[in-house]
Amino acid sequence: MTVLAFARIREVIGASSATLELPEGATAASLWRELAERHPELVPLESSTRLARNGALVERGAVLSDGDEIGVMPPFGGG
Amino acid sequence: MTVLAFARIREVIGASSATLELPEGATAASLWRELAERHPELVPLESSTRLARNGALVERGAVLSDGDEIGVMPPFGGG
Amino acid sequence: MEGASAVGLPCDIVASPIELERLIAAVRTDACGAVVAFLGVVREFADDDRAVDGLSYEAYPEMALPELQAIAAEASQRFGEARVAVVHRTGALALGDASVAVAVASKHRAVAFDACEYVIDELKRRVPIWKKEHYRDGEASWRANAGGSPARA
Amino acid sequence: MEGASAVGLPCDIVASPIELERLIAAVRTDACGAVVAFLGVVREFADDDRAVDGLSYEAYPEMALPELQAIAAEASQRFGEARVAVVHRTGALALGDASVAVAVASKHRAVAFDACEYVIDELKRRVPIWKKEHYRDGEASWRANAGGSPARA
Repeated sequence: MTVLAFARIREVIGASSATLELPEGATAASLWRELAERHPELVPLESSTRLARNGALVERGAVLSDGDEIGVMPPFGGG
Repeated sequence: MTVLAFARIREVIGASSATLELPEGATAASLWRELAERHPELVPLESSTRLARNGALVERGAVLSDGDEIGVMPPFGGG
Repeated sequence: MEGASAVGLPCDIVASPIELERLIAAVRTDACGAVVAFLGVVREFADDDRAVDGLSYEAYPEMALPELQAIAAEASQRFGEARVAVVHRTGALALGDASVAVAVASKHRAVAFDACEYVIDELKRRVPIWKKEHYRDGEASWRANAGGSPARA
Repeated sequence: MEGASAVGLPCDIVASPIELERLIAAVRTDACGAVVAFLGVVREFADDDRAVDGLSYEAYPEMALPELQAIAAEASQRFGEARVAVVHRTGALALGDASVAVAVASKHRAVAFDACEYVIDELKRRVPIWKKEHYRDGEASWRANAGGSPARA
């Protein structure tokens, strides 16, 4: 699936998008754990980070599909 | 003294300003009575009309002076 | 925020068309993160749904202008510091013409919204300006604001 | 008021300078007696008083645009009928540049004020846009809105 990273999370990951292969049945929470393992700087950001699937917020328990586009979003700052 | 009339009151009086000679000690109330005697159409407007002396609202009991400029003002409609 | 007083900012009663952009430019400074503007416009139907052809406004300028300045000064301090400009037009106005414009700049938006709304609310209540509605059927009538006629002084 | 829906009204995320006058012109109709506009502007000092050199904004456009449209649609009905336009800019902004503009027209002013404030409040809370402050000392930091990070979904 495709991960889209924004703002500070984009800077930590070093890319605005990345492709992740996750096992069948992987949840949004597993995707976050996978990212945080690769980029330990993400760990303290967990509680303030929200995930979107295909443009809509998802809970951490949601099961992801192969073609999903997952947005990894720090707190908003528009306006 | 000078009477300045506005909006509907101006139309009733037929002039935007008029000079009135009132006796020594005349109040704002006497000025209004004098106007209403000349223009009976003003009578029903009394409760909604406010008077200003030299640009500041005055009570009906205020004693007027010869050089005063008295604004006779229906309810405001600006905006 | 520096320069929050109304000194030098547009606060006027004019006979010519109102240029909102000029008001907005006047209130802005580098200290301001928010600008709120209000424009009152001649609309095609009166509150009682009569079709409107135009409006005419008249003012008692010697009293209206100081009152407008007082309102602007109040608004510039009452909710936090704000820079306030306000212009009211008089004379004959056509459909779509602006009768009044208010522009407020402040560091934060809540102050600017509150100050802008305060100016237009108080203007309607306190400033000696009168409005005549001219209808398409040829009739006309003077229209008072709600709250424009409190118990007499 | 006719045409109160957001259809055809500007609702966008753009990379170029915002023209407020264009938004105001788009929302106005002869049915509208009131226009309220909001402009968010880059100011010279951050909330913590650090001197700001400029801001940069980035968005998740595929999510931000529908959310912006939803907010505009909500605002156009929630307080009474209103016509709403909103544009947010992304990219590098200098001091004094507008980052966001909202224009609302309605029959009466209270509706326009409420709808305009609703749009900017909800935008800050719900729309995936991020702001980085660049300071004069060369440092920079990402700044979140109050309420921009509620309990995660």
